[in-house]
Amino acid sequence: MIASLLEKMMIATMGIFLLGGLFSFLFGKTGALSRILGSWSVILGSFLGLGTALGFLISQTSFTIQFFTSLPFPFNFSVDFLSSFFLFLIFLVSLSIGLYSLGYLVEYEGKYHLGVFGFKLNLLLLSMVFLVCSGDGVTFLMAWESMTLLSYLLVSTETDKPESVHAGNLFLVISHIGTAFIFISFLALFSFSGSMGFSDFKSTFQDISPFDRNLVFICFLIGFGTKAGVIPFHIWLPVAHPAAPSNISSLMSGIIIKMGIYGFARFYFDVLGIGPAWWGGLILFLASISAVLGVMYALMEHDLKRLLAFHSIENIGIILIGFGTALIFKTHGLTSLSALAFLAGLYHTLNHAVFKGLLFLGAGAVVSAVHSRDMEKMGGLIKRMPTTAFFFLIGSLSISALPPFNGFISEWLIFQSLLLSLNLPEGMGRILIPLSGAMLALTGALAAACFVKAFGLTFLAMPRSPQTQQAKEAPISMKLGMGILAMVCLLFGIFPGFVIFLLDGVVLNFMGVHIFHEITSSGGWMIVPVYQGFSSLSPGVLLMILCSVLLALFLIVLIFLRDKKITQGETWACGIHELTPKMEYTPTGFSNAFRQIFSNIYQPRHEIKQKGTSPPYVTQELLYSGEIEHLIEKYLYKPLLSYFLKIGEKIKVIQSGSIHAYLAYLFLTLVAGLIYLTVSF
Amino acid sequence: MGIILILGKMVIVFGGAPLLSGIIKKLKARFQSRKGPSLFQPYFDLAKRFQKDMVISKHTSWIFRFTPFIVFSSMATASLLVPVFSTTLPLGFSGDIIALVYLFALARFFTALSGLEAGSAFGGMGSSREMVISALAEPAMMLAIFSVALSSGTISLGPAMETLANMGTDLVNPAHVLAFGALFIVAIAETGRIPVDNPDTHLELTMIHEGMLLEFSGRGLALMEWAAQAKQFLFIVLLGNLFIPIGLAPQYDFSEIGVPIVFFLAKIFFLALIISVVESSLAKLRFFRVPELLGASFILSLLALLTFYIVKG
Amino acid sequence: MDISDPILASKITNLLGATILTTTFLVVGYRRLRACVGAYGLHSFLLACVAAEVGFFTGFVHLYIAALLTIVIKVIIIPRVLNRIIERINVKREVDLYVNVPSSLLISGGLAILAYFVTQPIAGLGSLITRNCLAVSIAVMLIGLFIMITRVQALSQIIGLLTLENGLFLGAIATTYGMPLIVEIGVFFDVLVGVLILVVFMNRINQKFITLDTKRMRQLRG
Amino acid sequence: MILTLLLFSLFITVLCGIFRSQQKLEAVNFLGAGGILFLGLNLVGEVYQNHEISALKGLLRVDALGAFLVLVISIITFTASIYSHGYIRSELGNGDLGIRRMRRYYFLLHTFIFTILLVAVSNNLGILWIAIEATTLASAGLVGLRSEREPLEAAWKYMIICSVGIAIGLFGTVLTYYSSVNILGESSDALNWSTLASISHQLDPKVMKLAFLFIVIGYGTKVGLAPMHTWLPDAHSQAPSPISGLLSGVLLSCAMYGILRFYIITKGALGPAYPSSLLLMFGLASLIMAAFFLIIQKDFKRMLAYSSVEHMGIIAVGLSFSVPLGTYGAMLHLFNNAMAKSMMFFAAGNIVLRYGTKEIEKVKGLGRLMPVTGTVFLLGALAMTGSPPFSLFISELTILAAGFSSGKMISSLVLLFCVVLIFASILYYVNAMTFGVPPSGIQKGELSRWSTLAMLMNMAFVMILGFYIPKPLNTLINQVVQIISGS
Repeated sequence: MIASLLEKMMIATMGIFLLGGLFSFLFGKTGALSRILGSWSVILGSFLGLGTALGFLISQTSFTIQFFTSLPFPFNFSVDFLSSFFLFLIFLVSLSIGLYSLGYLVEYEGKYHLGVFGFKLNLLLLSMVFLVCSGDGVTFLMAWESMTLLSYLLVSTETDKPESVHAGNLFLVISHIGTAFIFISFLALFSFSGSMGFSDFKSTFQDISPFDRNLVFICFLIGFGTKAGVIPFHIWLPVAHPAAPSNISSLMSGIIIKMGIYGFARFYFDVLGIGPAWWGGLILFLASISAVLGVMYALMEHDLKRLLAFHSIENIGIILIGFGTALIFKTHGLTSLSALAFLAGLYHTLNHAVFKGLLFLGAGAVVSAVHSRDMEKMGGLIKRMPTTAFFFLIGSLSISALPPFNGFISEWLIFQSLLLSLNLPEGMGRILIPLSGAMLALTGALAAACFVKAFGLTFLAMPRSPQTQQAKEAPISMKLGMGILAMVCLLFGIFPGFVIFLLDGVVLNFMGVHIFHEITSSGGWMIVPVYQGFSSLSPGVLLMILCSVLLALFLIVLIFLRDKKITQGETWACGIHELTPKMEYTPTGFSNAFRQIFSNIYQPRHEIKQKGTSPPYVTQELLYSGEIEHLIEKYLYKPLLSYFLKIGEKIKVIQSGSIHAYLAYLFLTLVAGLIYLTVSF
Repeated sequence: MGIILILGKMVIVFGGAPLLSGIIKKLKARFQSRKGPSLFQPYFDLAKRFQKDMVISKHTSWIFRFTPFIVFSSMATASLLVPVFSTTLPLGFSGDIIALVYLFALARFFTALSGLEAGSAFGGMGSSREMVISALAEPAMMLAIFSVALSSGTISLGPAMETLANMGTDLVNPAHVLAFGALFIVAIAETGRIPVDNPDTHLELTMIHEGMLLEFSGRGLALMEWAAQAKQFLFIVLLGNLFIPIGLAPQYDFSEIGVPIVFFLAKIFFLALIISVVESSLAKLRFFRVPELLGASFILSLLALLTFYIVKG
Repeated sequence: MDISDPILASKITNLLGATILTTTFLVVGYRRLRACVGAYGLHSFLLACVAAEVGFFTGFVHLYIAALLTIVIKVIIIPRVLNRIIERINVKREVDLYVNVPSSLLISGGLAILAYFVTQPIAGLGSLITRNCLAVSIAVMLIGLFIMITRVQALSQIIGLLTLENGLFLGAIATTYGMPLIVEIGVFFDVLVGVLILVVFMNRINQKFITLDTKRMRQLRG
Repeated sequence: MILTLLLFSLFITVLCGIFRSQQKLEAVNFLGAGGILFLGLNLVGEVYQNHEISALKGLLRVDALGAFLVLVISIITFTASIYSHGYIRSELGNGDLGIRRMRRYYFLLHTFIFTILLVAVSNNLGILWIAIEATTLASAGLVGLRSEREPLEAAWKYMIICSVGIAIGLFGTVLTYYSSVNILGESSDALNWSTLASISHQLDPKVMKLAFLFIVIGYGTKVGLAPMHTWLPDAHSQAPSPISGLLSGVLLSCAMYGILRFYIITKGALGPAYPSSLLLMFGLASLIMAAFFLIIQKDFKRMLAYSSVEHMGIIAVGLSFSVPLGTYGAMLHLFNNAMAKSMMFFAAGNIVLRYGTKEIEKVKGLGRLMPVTGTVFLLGALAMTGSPPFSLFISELTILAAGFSSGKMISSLVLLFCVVLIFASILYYVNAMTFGVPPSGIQKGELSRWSTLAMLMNMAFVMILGFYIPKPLNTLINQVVQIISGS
């Protein structure tokens, strides 16, 4: 009964996306109509879908349909717990993105074809629904690649900007290479199971030879890692995410890279069964690297959106730290610990979707107000766009994992699962896990630093450029979009029980552990990771204390210190009368200390140009310009590319245009064949 | 009952914190063969600042006004997670050492933001460097926590200290000592003391914590400083009770509260002594040398971890 | 003597085959285009002889027809056409070959040997009076192709192609006393049309490139 | 039925030869397109019901395989003729093409179509050869239609190399005949494919080995298998775009069909091992060759041509796996490639006429200038490089699945590697062409509704077959697979 209802709702949701896309395509080329149609279909679809996903998760139902059976491989559409959870994630973010787009896309009217934009946006969501609900390899690949193509088209929306065109291309190519690896895994699995269905993969996987298993594992790692932006497969991410329109950036960083995580969750925890310990170890290693390097590069950025993009890499790293630990525990048979780590990873996935979505929306609002992504030009925006600033602050607090927001809970959980590695019987894990714990700690602190920078230098103090002076607050719909996510950030931070409850089913049917009962007590108000008395957390209580102290302080101030007056004054600037923006600390300045300390990672280069009349020591103007080196690109990708190009150049001589040469090839082939035959006879 | 305990705890922490810094000042003065200010000077300062009006930079926003409160209250919250006399905490369940670390981080975050608020270079540099140091301290601290977790089997502070206390002489093992060293360095860095930062300086170009507080005045400044002292107090207590976990009362029992208090004061004094010795015998490090110090602490905690496994086999 | 004696027949065939091979070497050897065309004419004529001879001994009528067609098309029409071209264009002889004549001859010899070895295992099949010609035909084909590679003049490339086709035709006779008639006719038709089209192209090339030197045609690369 | 089709096509050709005026020729062109489509589909339907039909005492015969080819031919010729209408008109419009050339164009076009049809329906391998040679002759005229240097050069190379190749192919045919004559004796049907297939197991293996070598090299030249592919990029890039479409879409398929026929016989004579390995070698060679030449392409029509080389390679590899799944994939791929490739060439034709260049650098902002063509070109490129959700993905998937499950891991991986490399390079260029700011002074808008229509018709196939293969087509392909895998 309920199941069939949910099924109908599901189909209705997809119908809305499809129709909404078509309508926005058909009605109105560039005008407001298509903008409204496109956005509203996203809103409605997401709203309905959100309900559906919640329904699935709470009623713990699932279903499967087959269609297009005339193809060599029939399509399977099946919704299980993991699918429902990711549907929940997708729709939660897309809902607010829809609201946001309503106002955001106004500036695109007339410039770009909004009808097509809406079409692509809706279809993108549809493809993601198909992706998380696909029950076999072919459907998966279809949805996967459609998603890639559509997001590629969306990234290069601003076709007149070379940057976004290049970004789109890079994104497409790298993702496709990633897809090829997933493809290999599927084919390898297919060659044993004789079918593309995931369930058949699962049932036959244990009989596969270790070599092929490892092949499958590695290929999945590369494939999904590319989509998720795991270092060293990440290079497209910091290029593509900033180049896209901000609502799309938010979509990509919030949702699309999570599809890689979905792949990991689906295959490493369900299909591939239990693997050797080094699987988890490898993932843990890459994850730690991604986390640290991601945030380090983020710290060096003063392009607001690129900064956020690098943070996506970092957070993917954090998520995968959880997953890697889970795999290690799984190998050693510590099921409930593994479940804990897995849960932590998924929790962080959800959180990252929410706050990164929020942050990108905020950044979008700022960028479209300031008409620049360069933080050097910003500052003082908190006075001009207070609401945006407030929401961005909440986002920053969440991503820096500060209580009482959601990021804190998931990172806390991940720390718990790392610390509980003391239960590991033996093996590398016992050293590797603490080390990645240290990495994670470093990451957390750097993230905080980075968001002090991001928020402080964007919103506080004085504006550093005239166009920032004229910045206007975002329209209501955009505020609403951000507001929802900000709210969610807080809620997921205070009521972890709810999220854990949602995830209960997922963990249950992958690991057979009732995680909700395992790690929560007093009705979800308190988290007690697996072992009683190891540690416990009750964010609600913490918040209560915090708030009551705050309240007390306010009361004290109101009652006893009412008479003390507060006067506004000029900032003390070593005696200079008026403080000018030139004297402010800049993003570059803020990150300088880090650049110095980690110089062997950044390999910073800078030059200082002196514009002065003769004699040279009379200086009118100093120009500072610096850049850092991205190691992976420098040492991995550039050489590879040039290598292939070289081969291409070399091979050109074959097609030299001389007919004699061509005939000679023919002749030689023939002669060679004849000789071969005479020998073989 | 619970409420009283909670309030009592806060009173102890925030009441004791200025005294502690007073003690350290006094000891330092003695080492420098000065008479030095009275032990209670910090209280007078606080009182004076609460009396004064506030002057706030016109570039600041609500965050600047809000910061002292959030910093103070996060310290207050943190104080409830740290056992002082007794290993049973009324609200101990609500968080563990990780939560503690992140409450400090919350305070730091806002402090750094308010450092940037006024737009002066001092504040900017202060917050930048504060974040750097915390970032470098964090990994060492985490590994130290790991080794604590390993030796005690838990990371909620109450139980941890209890188990450690019950270990008796087993506690005297290399892992424990190394971890102590590591965490001590971290504490110095976190509380902004020499050789990392100089708490008694103003308007020195290299100041870090003071740099961020530069624009505060009146009650704002008072709250910030008070919170800073509380943080220092908490760290000292943490060190004392984790690594010298003797004389901690298993649960609150006012009849025999005496012993714990005595032990407690002894520990505090001892650590204060160490700090003042360090402060008066070392010069402040160049900022870009600080990483080496914290690196050393990281290595110490890593060794602690390894030795633990080696000893445990 | 008994004219239907297979031994005699195969002797004659072999003799003719040998001559054909030698004529092919003539084509390789000559540098003067006219001479090449002449050699080709002779080549085709001998081919016709083989066809007729085999037809005579086996009594397959369609071989006579084939022989007739060969005479008409390959001995009369095509050489005429080619010669007219040679008169039109200013080039009279192959100036620079990719491989000089002596070594070409040697290589051609090598090809002939290869052909012989290739056909050894299969020539045993059946007891046709012409079976040894199979080797000859393959040799001629390879040599024809070789000519096309070494010669730079468009015209001599056509000659090479035609030689190759002769080898093919010889092969058809050698193995199976010729293809079914309709196929034969079709093939002849194709060859004729093909040559005509090539000639047309040659004229246009001569207009556009002011030469028939195929080394010059190298715009299209990569 | 067969004869009707052939005679109709011949009749159209004759009409094209007779008529002089543009209107009449265009009318005839449409008539021919429609008629061939109609009759072709009828023929396919008939074969679909009663598995094979033959005419002229078995000289002509159409079984599922032939019908499949006829299907491809009639669809592509239809769209190509429609496209030609728009294309030729606009060429006449901007004076690139005189009225005389237009006459020659239509005449040769329909001759070409006739010869292609002949290939598909001929049962006698000799006739098959003649037909294929005839296609060369007809299409060479079309390639060299514009008498400038490049087209002439291309046509010359095309003529010479393909004639040589075909001649070698004929020798293969002769040898086949030889081996069959030894069993059947001198009889006209000793060269009929149906007879040969039925007695294939008795044929002398050695002769067949030699024969198949000659066939693969000979017809392979026409298919464009490396290293005999050298003529292909020249011819396909220099021909008028509708013709390029036909060449890439249909002609290559026809040549491949020729190989297939012999492949079946050879497999019967000496098992799959030897012919498969030959096909595999040449297939992989083509793939690799195409992959590396695509990296450094500067001319987008050549790019498409090389992509054809690639796809023929894929088909060959698919066949070489010699398992039903692989064969199915290969056949499906043949169909899809025909659709996608002709579509791409049509789009390319529009671009050439609008921008007046074949150079990739000079084309920018296609999506803005010609929205439909731009979209088609981009999506087509994606489809052509085998990315979901387009039809070629399904066929490549099938082929690869066959490869993996038949244990040909390495060659499958090589195939996949090449495909990905090709995707990267092609999309790099196509992306640059589609987006960006268009060069100034080029008028906006599509070329003509005819050319757009033609592209969209192919697009429909490419799109739909990615999700859904109609039951009849599916069964037809399965019949083909049965014929090829000889069960």
